[in-house]
Amino acid sequence: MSENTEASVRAEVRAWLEANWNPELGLVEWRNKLVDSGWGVPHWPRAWYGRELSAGLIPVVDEEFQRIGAIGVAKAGIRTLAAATILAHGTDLQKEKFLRRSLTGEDTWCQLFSEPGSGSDVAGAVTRAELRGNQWVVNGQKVWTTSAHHADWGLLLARTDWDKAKHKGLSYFIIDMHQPGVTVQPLRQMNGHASFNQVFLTDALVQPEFLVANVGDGWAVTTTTLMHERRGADSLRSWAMGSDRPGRAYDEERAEIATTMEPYKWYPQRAGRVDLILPRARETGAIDDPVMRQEIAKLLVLSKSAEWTARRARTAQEQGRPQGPEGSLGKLVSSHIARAAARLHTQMAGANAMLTGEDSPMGGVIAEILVSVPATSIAGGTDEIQRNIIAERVLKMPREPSADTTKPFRDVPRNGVA
Amino acid sequence: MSENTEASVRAEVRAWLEANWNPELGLVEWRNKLVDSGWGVPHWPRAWYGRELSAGLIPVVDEEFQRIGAIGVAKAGIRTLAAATILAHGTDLQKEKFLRRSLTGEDTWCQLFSEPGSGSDVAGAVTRAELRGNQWVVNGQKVWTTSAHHADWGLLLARTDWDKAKHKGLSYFIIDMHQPGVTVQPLRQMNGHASFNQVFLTDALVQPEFLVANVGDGWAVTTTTLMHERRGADSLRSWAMGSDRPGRAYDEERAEIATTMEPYKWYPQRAGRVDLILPRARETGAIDDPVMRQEIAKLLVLSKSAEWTARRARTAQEQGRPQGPEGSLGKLVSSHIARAAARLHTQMAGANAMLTGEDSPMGGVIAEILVSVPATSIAGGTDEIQRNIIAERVLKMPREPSADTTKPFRDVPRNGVA
Amino acid sequence: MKFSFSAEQEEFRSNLRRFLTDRAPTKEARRLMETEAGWERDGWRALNAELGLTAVRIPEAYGGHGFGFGEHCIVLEEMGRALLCAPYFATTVLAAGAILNAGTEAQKQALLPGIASGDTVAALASTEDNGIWEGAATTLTATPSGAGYRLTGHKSFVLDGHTADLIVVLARAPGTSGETGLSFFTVPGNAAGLTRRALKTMDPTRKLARLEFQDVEAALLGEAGAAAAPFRRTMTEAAVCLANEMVGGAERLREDALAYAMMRMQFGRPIASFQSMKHKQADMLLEVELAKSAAYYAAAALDDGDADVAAIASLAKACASDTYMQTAIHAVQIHGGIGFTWDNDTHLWFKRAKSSEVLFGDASHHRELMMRNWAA
Amino acid sequence: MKFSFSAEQEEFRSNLRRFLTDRAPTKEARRLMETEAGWERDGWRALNAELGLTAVRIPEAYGGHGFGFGEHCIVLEEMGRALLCAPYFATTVLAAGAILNAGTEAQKQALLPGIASGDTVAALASTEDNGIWEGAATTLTATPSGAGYRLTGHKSFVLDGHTADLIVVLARAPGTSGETGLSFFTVPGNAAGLTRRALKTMDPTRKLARLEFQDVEAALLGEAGAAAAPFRRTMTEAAVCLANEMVGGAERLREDALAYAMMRMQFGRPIASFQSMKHKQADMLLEVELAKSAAYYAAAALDDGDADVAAIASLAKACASDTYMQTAIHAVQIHGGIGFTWDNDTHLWFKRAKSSEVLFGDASHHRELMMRNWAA
Repeated sequence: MSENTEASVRAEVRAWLEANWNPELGLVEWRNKLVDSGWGVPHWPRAWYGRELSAGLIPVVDEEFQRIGAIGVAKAGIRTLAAATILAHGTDLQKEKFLRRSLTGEDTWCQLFSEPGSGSDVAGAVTRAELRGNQWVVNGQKVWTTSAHHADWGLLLARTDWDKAKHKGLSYFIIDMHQPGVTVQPLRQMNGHASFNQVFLTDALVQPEFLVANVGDGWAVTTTTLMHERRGADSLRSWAMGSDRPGRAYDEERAEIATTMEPYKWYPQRAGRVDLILPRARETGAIDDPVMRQEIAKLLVLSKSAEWTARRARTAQEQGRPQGPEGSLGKLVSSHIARAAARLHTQMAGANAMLTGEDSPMGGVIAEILVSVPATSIAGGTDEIQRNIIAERVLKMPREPSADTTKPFRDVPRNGVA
Repeated sequence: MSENTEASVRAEVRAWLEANWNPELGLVEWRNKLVDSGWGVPHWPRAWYGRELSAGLIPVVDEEFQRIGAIGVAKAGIRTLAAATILAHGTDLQKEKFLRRSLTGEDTWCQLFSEPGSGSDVAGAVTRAELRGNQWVVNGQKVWTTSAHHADWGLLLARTDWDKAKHKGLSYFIIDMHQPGVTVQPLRQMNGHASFNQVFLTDALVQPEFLVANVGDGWAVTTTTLMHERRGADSLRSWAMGSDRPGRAYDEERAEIATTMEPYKWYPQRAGRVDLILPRARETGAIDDPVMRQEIAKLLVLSKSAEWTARRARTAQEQGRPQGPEGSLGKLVSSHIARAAARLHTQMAGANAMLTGEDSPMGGVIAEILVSVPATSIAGGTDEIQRNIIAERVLKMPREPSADTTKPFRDVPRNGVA
Repeated sequence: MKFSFSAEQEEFRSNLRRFLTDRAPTKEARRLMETEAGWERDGWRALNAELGLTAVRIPEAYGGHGFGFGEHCIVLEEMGRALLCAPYFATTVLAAGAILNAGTEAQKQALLPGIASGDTVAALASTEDNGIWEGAATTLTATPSGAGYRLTGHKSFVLDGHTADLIVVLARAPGTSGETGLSFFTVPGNAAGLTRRALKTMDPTRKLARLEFQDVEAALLGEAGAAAAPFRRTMTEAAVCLANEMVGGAERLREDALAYAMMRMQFGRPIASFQSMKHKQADMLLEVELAKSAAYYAAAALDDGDADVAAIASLAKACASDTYMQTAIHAVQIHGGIGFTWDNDTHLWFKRAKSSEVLFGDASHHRELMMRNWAA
Repeated sequence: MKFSFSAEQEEFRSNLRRFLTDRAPTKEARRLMETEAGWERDGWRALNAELGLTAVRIPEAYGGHGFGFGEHCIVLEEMGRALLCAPYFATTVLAAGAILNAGTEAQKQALLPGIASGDTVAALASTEDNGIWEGAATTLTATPSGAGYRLTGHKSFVLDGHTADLIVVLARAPGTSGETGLSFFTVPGNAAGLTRRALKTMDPTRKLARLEFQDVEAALLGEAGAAAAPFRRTMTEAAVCLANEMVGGAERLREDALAYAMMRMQFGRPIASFQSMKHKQADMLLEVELAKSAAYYAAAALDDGDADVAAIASLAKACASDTYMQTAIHAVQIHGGIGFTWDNDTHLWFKRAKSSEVLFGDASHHRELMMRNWAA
């Protein structure tokens, strides 16, 4: 509400936290209090666990939580996207059923968008949902699904009308992952990890009340989820860090984070571990090689200027000024940084770059970098897609003539049925 | 003819040359003898100054000319393309009028294809030719025309039908450059040279008998010229070298070459002068700098492997085996080489790279490299066009959906009338 | 350290941009670059009378506005963007910088107001024929004579050295070597025994001169034998300021190339609709934005007195060198044949990119400097 | 020097390719790479029984076919293309190479026929934990004892060293240093005092071992103290042969990525119809063709006894290192998410590219070697 001031909000939340925060509470018990108080998601509507606080005042609340060390609502994993999407598009019944348990962390979620045939092209989904009797019957395959193996619910994008155009024939569902029609298989990657799953849907069932928005609105709802995912990507690091303080609530939060972060344990290597470049250079003596010094410097120029570019973007946002182009570039430059770092780690390792595991530098960390970095320029939108986005959205360059958005989707050439 | 053998041809041409070659003849006088003998263009039809000799035997003839030092027919400049095009598509009248004088070098030619609005896209020409009475009246502007200022005749591509599709509405003419309707202006480049001309055509006239092939066949004829141009590009160096022997014919040939080569005098700099890299590295001490050594080595790897790739292609051709992809790559790699060389020349020159002319290294040669190299990746088909060609012709990748080849040309969005 | 531009700074920038768009179109640059001087007093006076640009970073105590490098670099970025032909960099960054870093209070009082008002055009003569940008390479000698000194030797690559009213000279005491024995001196442009020759520059918008000193009378600037540190500081400031000038030019090239691609039709479509063009433009945007961030951050680091500023300055210059040149190469390529012609403006920035690339040391040089600070 | 393949060579290549397509599909590579040995005697025997590949470059006098590097490199290129899991490189290029370059007539008579027939699998143990590929870095010592010698020390990064029947070892006389005092020795794989351990390799199709020598009895190969030159020659040959193996793999990656792009549909069109994909494929073709030319030329240079061969070999290896890795990076990228999965074959070549990049020295190392030959 507009009459809120920074001072009034700070006083109010501080008072409430001092009265209620107790690290010895169970995590769910505490979060239920938090949800009831409205301080868990203060920017949310009052009707749904919030206080309609303006964005500018949220940092104040966060500061007070940090000051006292209070744990917030569950942010780890897909549940935040689920909550945000349901809040935006869900029915009261869906909000009733899912919002609180997502905020308390009792429910875990996964995202069922990507398919083998539609990687860059999410809207090209061919997973089929048909209304039989009063139930939706779903058949198809999804991939790149993180944590599907311990998700209770899935955010499902499926095609419900093949005569409509690509983006018009999609619908969005909440699907119960604990049912016979849903089979989850780990998907092994070239670096040996299996962070993702394939999900096979065979006559899987969805209750009609779990359709989100209307039939045919699937793409609009999906973009909401994806928008929150993009925003969240940056903050991933922040919520990935649990506190090391003692207390039951902290213990339970650490466990929650451990589970959620498990698939991501190689992500630092995926990014190239720029932090290891100078230490390794000193360790290997590369630091004294003029040629290597140049290569190291090139990488530092890239990573520092990227860091400062991100900071420019943040500062602009904080000052409420329109974000310039610098905001859209982070993903693309991170690919350059990761590749350059991998090249350097290889050169510094020399013959040891042929080894892995205990036989190799840093017990396999360097080796893991070399076989993980290729994911950076693919996951979450390939470099090519990023360049298209920058060209079209930032530089306003013309889109390519579309080959698939106008005609009925059943007539669109696609994998398998080209 | 097939009964010719290497031995018989060698004997015949040698005998004829020994009987007729005389360096004290006038160049034109000698070339007229040559044309009459059929040894000037032995692969041409007997009806037109040739001997219908098979391609495999041409090298034998060339060897004999070199052995005795005899001068061949005029090859310098556009005249070779003119002759080849007229031979392929011209009427007997046109062959009669132009072939001999092109071979003797009496007529000089220029190519009027490119226009300000159609650089990469030659078939997009908008120069207009209309039949008024029994004359073609031409209006429009051409650019990148080499040696137009001393050309007698021009090979002109003009649009004669605006209701036909892009490639169907073009016609090909031979235009007299010595007429009031033709104005030639030099086109200055960023390196200060003016190797090309702009040609303004204002109610310029073409006799109906100088239409090549039929109205609407312009594109087919143009591709013939361009094909010979591509082939000729490699041999440019060979005919650019005159002999240093004494004799009137040699003197006149040297003069002819000097005139024709004048616009090309900066071309060695355009290519980056890789030959100067090691000498300059020694001169500047860069040779002892490990960082520069790496950069120099990278360039040498590139230029050597490019040289060997070209040699692979030639060897394959000589052995009459189908040329592999290696044949189409020379132009593209030459851009990489030129850019890398320019970068190195800059680094080696240090502060001196800011200077030009007498004040700068090698009396301006290095400076000229730096401001000439950008032409390499543009002239004769940009790098982008080369990549399209390699992808579509060599790798057989699908063309992009065309935006301009099907509809009437007058409806095609184009510069000025977008 | 937080860095971004305040509303006031943004307004200053847009006023400046409007002014330069009116007063310094490339038509004007093309006219001035053909002159040996490369600039004209009248235009220079207008520049300072109306916007007081020469005064920006000079403290109020010496007749300036007392702004920081943040504002000074905005001016330089906009000048690099407009390709302004004026002795601004030589006067306000190099000469004024040396005076501020080395001069005594009295000398600042004496010399800076003239610069602030725009009456004095000044230059810094430090580099010699060897083209080395480090003080230790100085060979020009200063011999005490009476109250003052006499300079003998030469300087080269002196930015606007042939037209400056006041020249700050880096010289060494006879018999000294390395960074010891270095001192700054001031000499009037028309001093007896000083011969000035304009060098033929590849970038006609950036004039350089070679100066011959034959026993030239000179006044000591600052402390005798103590110029090494202030000179290094001045070079650090110069690297940051040049980096900002460069990103201004790079962004202009990028924007012009984009505008051209948007309107140029080939094969019945704007070439901006071809994916390879879109990706190239995206890459150009990325490179230019990174270089801008580095340049802005370095300017902020100077104002904040960041201990790391030397390394950050070299980072910014290295980044700007590679980016400006790469952007210029792309820009010519995107313009195609037109971009290689004299009448198209692209080559003006291409040549400025080339001269900026090596001025004060190229990217490899600054990467090595950076590593000396960070890898040690 | 003219170089290109004769009709016979082309036919040899296509027969070999057909054979390897049948016998060595990636399914087989995936099976063998999970084993510690990395290969199997039966498959190896078949390879040699049917095509006599181990005999290709061994002179007829020693039971071989007496072909040159031209043919040998065709075999290696095809094996690199097929990702064949076999101790072929270690046996025919390294061990046989060392024996041919250093061995006495009697030793060649004794050792080479077994290699030619495929009965003897051999390895060359030269590099040690320091990972330096130069003989001068050798620390393993050979002490005379009776008629023979005894070896003490270690070797590492030994290609197929844990499975070889015969091991050629580079060692030095006690108290010597640099390239003096180096000798080759032969040791049976099961020699007493020799401990062999398979190393965990990032590229599971290229097996390496670490060998511990505890007073191991060894026979001198060639002249005592004179191994420096033949070892250098062997490394030159190895660089050329590896470069050819690498371009085989690079071309396979390029072709597979192209085939995938042609059939993969996104946004209603094959991704091969997107211009950025077309340009990337064109660039990949260019790079691979250049690397092939360098590799082929280097093989021809070996056969021609070109005086420049060391520099040319380093050029070819440097070119292949950069190209193979770059092609592998593009290939994964083109396959998108699929390309990052274990079940897709791309990563098998990606890892081979990575191990090949540094085996015998990376691109910078070989560029420097090249310059030592050419810049001197």
